[in-house]
Amino acid sequence: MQEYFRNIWQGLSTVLTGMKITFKHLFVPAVTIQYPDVKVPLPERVRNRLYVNMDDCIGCDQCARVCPVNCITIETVKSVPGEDLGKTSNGKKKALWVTQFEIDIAKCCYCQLCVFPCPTECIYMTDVYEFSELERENLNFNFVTLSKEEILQKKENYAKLEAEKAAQKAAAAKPAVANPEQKPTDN
Amino acid sequence: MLTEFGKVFIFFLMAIIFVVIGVFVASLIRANRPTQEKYLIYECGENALGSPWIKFNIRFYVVALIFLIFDVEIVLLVPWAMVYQDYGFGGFIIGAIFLVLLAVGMVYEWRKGDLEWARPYPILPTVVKKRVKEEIIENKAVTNQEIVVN
Amino acid sequence: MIFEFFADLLGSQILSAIIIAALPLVFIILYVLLANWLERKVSAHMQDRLGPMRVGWHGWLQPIADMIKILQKEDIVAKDADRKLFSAAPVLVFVGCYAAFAAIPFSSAFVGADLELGLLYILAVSSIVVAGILMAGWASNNKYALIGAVRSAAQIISYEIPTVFIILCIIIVSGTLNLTTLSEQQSGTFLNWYILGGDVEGWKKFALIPFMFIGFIVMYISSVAESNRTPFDLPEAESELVAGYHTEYSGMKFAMYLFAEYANMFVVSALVVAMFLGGYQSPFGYVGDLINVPWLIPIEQFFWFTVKGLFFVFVQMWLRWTLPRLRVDQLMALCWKYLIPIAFVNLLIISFLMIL
Amino acid sequence: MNLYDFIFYFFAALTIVSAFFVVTTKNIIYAAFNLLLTFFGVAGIYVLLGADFLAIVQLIIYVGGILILMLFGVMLTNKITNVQIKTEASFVIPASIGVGLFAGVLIAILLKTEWRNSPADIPISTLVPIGKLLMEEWAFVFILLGVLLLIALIGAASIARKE
Amino acid sequence: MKSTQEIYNLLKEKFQEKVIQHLNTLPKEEVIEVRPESINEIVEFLRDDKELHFDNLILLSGVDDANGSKNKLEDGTEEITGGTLSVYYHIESMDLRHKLVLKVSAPRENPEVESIYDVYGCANWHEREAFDMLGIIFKNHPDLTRILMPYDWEFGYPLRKDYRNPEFYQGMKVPY
Amino acid sequence: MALKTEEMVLNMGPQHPSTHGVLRLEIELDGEIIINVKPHIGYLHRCFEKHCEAMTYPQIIPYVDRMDYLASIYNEFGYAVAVERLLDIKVPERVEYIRVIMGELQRIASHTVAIGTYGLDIGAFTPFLFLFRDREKILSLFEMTCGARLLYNYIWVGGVSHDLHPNFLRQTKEFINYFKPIITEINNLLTYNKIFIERTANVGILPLDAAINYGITGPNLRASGLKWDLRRDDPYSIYDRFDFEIPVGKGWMGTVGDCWDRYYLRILEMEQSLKILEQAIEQIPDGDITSAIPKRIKPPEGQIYARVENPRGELGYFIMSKGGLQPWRVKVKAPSFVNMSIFGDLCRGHLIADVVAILGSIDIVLGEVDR
Amino acid sequence: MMEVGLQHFLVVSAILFSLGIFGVVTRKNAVMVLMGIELILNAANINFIAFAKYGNFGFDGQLIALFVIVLAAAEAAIALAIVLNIYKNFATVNVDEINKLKE
Amino acid sequence: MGLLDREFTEDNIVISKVDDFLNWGRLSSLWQVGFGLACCAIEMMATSASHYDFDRFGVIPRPTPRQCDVIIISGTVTFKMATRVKRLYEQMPDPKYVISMGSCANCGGPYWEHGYHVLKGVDRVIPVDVYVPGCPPRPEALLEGLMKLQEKIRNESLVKKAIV
Ligand code: SF4
Ligand code: SF4
Ligand code: SF4
Repeated sequence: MQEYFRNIWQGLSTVLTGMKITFKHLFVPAVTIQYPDVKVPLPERVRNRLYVNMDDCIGCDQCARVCPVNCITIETVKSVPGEDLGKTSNGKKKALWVTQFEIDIAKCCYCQLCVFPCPTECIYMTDVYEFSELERENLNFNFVTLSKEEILQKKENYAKLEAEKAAQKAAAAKPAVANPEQKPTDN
Repeated sequence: MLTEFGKVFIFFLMAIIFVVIGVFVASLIRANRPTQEKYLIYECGENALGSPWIKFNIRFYVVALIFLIFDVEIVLLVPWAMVYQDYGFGGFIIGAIFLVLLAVGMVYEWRKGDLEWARPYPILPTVVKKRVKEEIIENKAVTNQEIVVN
Repeated sequence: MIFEFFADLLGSQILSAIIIAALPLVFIILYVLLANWLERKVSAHMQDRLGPMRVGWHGWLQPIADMIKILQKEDIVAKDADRKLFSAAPVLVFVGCYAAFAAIPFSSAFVGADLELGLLYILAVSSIVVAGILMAGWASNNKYALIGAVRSAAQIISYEIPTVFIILCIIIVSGTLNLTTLSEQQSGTFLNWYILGGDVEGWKKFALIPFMFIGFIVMYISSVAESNRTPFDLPEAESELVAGYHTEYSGMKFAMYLFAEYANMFVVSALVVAMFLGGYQSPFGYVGDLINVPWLIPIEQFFWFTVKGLFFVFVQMWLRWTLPRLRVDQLMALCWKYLIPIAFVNLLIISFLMIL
Repeated sequence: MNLYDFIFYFFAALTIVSAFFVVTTKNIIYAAFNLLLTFFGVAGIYVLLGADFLAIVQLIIYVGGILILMLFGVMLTNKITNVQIKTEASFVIPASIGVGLFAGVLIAILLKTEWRNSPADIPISTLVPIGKLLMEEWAFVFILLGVLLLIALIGAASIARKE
Repeated sequence: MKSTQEIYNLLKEKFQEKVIQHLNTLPKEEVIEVRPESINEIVEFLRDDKELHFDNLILLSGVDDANGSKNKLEDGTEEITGGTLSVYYHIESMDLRHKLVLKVSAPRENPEVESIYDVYGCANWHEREAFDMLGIIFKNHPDLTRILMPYDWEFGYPLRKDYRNPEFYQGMKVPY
Repeated sequence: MALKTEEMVLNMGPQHPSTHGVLRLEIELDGEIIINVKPHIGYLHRCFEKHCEAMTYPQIIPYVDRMDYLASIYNEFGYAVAVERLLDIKVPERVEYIRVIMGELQRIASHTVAIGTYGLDIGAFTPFLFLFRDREKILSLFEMTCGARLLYNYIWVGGVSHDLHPNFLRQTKEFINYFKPIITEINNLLTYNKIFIERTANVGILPLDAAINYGITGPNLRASGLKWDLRRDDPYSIYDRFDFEIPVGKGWMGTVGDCWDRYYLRILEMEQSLKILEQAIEQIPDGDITSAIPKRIKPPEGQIYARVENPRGELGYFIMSKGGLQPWRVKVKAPSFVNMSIFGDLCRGHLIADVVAILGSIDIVLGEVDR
Repeated sequence: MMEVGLQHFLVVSAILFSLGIFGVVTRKNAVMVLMGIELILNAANINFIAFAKYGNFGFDGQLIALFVIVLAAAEAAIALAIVLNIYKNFATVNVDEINKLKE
Repeated sequence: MGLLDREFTEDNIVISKVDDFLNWGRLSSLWQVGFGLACCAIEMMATSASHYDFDRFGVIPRPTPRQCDVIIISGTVTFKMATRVKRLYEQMPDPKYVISMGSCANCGGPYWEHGYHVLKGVDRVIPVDVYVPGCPPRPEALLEGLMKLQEKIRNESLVKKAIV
């Protein structure tokens, strides 16, 4: 019997306690961030869309190799002697034309692993997160600054150089040196 | 002269008309793109396992039964409640006898456990091949003390 | 009375009755839209959120947008479902809820049908809802729906008993079943409300207060249970039975359940208000009386009734967003082992008090 | 035809048609839901006869109680799992002939008889007179009904519970 | 607290040739290798012995040793024949605080290991997983079905080193 | 015995509001009583172990994150501990402290989700949102440190990727002070609510011997009454330096090892985590965080099993190396997987509604169950 | 058509009564038989009330109808309980089969 | 045949007004299937929680797909799950929309290469309307994706686009 009334009492009192709390919260200002109108400043280390500063990229392929997802595709062509590719901002000399630099953002897992090994710090994560798309193809970002013709031309240039070299080598009857830079793309 | 129940009748008609109109208007607008899977019974994305039309726990039946009897008694009590005060103590006694009879039935059901819903009878998980003898290990010793509920 | 007014105006009682019957419909629609919005806002603010914000000022257009969307939604009747009953069930459920509005006195001038047996009538039509719910569950041919429906039926009928006991208490004290009369008896200030013993004279009034209060609590709990709201919303408990008996319903038919649910919330609140809290009476007296403008009084009464009704609707929302839900056996135990005995004893005591 | 008649015919038709479906339909659930309509129609007829309390009692007890009980009963007792819940009927033809004859005779007698056809005045509230009757002339029956219901409750529950 | 060596000696004494060897040359973890068909007895002994009292199976992991002969197929993938699949059992005693690693190896073509689901409750799912991933068959297991992969996955055991992806599964393309 | 009702098989999931993700439960019912529950898992099997065999050691870390996505830091922590043991690396003091701070923050964050969703399962919506609101604060701490909200790739083998943000310690302290009253509020709102107690006490009782036999770990084991916490019993990192208590279930509202105990234990654990955090913040030294990060991770041939106390229990990594850049085999002892395996037994004889209560109380993360 | 009077109600009642009998006679399912019985009782009630109104018998007719309803409820409760019990024992609610099974 | 299934060949002011009206209704009341798959689901929950509050846009989770308008595929779709996802999508009443949230749902994400049990992109089984990149996408990103979807709905029309 005592149990019976205690149950009733406990039931009522705990319900009232709960109601008191929720009622109090009715007047606590909401914590909601009204997103499209208000945007909270993101901390500086925030990891969102990748960006590659192609001016600085030396095409060393480090980032692609370290990426666990393999979503970076880099293809480079050696420059022919006499071409000036400029320097990176930290003073390294560029020696390769980057003819393909694609990051399939749709695959990327935003792990930031590719950022650390880059010798020129040209690949980095930005705070852009609003880039949803209606088509998936649009999520494959291409960072190459060269135009299509230029790429073709660079390739031709290099092929010519190769041919010349090969001819020279054949002439010198030396064993051909494998091109270390020509990495097969893996997807 | 429209009686009050006539108005009620119109209320009923009104409600039916509202639903019918609502569904009808919607049928003018709504899309209708049938596919095969759409017309399967929803079961969390799985194929339905067996038919749902099964027989139910007898508790439901007993509840309905007790309810019915109570309902009837209450219906009989309504006229009593309207007039008993005119009959003084005697009126009260008649109703009280009736109520007590009701209470007797209630207590009987309670005692017999018909008011209990299907209660869980948990079967505790056990060790598959139990060790022969269970030792109390120091580490497992737990003191039992009440916590204070604030 | 509005009925006579329209009858005189139009010269036809039937037309007048139709208008009278249509007015609550308008009221329901407006109220459902408001309650829907309110529910979302109240829940949001209780949870430190904002709730709908993007359509209209603080999202007040949200329920309207919902309605427009629901109008466009496809209406799916599963292949294995029972077509006829599946379509009939929302009608029954809505009719059951709506018919109850007929007896609710919104103000002294506006009662749909001034039934002598108003209180019992509301109970009677709510049993149609039970049949409708069972029908919905059955016709859906879906396990969740069926279990939800059967549970719901068992729950509603169980909780009807304490409700009726408390109604009996009120009958004994007031001597009427007519909701309008009931409201009239509680006129004057809030001291005359039945929760404070009503207009009974002398010491009896004070003796009645605690029991009326208990009656009020029991009545409110069971009416919340009858409208299937948390903490008693197991028939549609999301976490186990998906959406209960309306799992398979989509589009407009689902909207009917939505309407019915909100309408039901108001009906039970109105019932509680009419029985215990003075019905449409103002707690303090009327401005109309003060400045001697008699036609203002019914409007004020309507205002008070709506405010009180909405307050209890709000309390239902408040409860919903505060409490966890009960399990089915506990729900039944609460009804049969707590509410019914309490209501029963309450009835005995009150009936005894009244003949003294 | 005035309104009263019209409503009467409406309810009469509702009652009879749905009752007809109750006894003829194969599907027991349909029968149950048709029964709902029958009860409803009968309640309407009660109202027309000025018995508003009884009409409401009809709704409360028949629709809210007995019908639900029957639905639960149906759900409990039928092997619904595999077969459609159909119930067969037997002796349909002899039964319909017999019942038809019976009904014909009954109705003929009814129509032939000169009934005293003057409606009594029914007060607005039927509840108080009924209550008065209950407390005066039928008080004993009232208590007896209490006992009966108690027995029904105990009996039904224990039968249902029995092994 | 007992070291693996001590336990090994105990076991060797009790189970004789059912215990194969004590591998303690590799760094980090010492392993006792036992016969696959008697693992359940040994584990049960380890659990019920008062001195040892290994009451908790931490982990049961199947490993593809890939120590058979490898032959290249035309499409560049490898196929392995012969060699063994192993199962590692990490068990510990929660009150005596010692751990032990057991190992059984079974031939790749017919990898049958005795089930220990009745000794440790959690072994049930672990064994199902090992079956699912590596195709190790646990004898006497009550319900040895796929657990992670779909029940109708019929393209082999994905964690084997020579697993090849199918082209389609139920009409859905599997490779990227 | 009442009328025998036919058995019905009810399906819960994979899309179901309360299965905490993509779990499918096949529930055999007798009326409303459960005869048997058969969990079907694997709807989120993401081939973690296969990926490990194809990745180098640092590349695995992002995948490790994605296992138990509610406690990513702890997954990394465990992995880092395992690989470090394999390589015999000693990490700098500061790194250890950072890891502990992060780990305990993560534990709180994870428990808030567990408690919140448990409230949701029982039907209380509001505590869930309150707790998510506070979890957001923890996430912003993480975001400030490493830039990600959920999957961090923060703890590396031999170190951590970034040093703490200068404001981090101050904000963490603020958070601790902020969070303490919240726990009381949640207790008043949910924990001591009569309905909640009725729903959870004496439900899903897990006796201690069965718990040990089934290898249950973490709060679930402790709720059954065994004081077993790897932070104490098999110390890793620097947990032996802190002073904290290990709460065990005492059957406060019902029987030892029921749902309420499991739930309440998480609340107590959050309090203890706050205590550890306070101490760690006091003690954290300055220093370098990158010195021990190896350039190339190529462990010798061998195998290791290392384990940590994840918010859900014992998270262990069995790493087998054959001397390459990639591990030969990585097998994870996922606490949720093990805890899940007793679920079917736990449910027997309960009502349908209790399935939800029990499932919520053992707090699984499907990403970890299926890996 | 003549004005609706007592006869109309009696005719409705008679038809309902016949239908009830038809149901009771033809149906095999015990629950259906019960439904038939309910129809019969309803028909009787209509009579009672109709006579109460047109026969000037006062309210006794209504009161008796009330009693009939009450008894019908009790009857339904008991009958369904028996049906359930039979079902438990014979696993059928078919009246004929039960007859057969009893032997 | 409902209005929505009809296609008008010519544009006029009435149709475009009706269009706007209906589109407005649809876009401001997108009810979502209460359904999460993996890590992204946690961010989805965070989006509906107090800080970001999906409800502001009228998005509320409904337990059954029968009453939903948008399904947010939040996380890795495995082969075992793919058929279920498809069925869930199918069981939603038209008009319905799909948001693919996170790398995994977009194209298999980090599991695209070795994931023998991961469906490489949910668009292989159901038509996706908006791809939200991220792993997991920030709640804001999901909101932005939702707004993009709303934009898309706003531009829907009953007028049959002339084939240019
Ligand atoms: S962030 Fe990670 S997944 Fe994305 S490109 Fe960089 S390394 Fe690859
Ligand atoms: S690591 Fe940096 S420099 Fe090298 S390829 Fe990548 S982006 Fe270019
Ligand atoms: S996209 Fe990333 S966060 Fe989302 S489910 Fe896939 S792995 Fe998890």
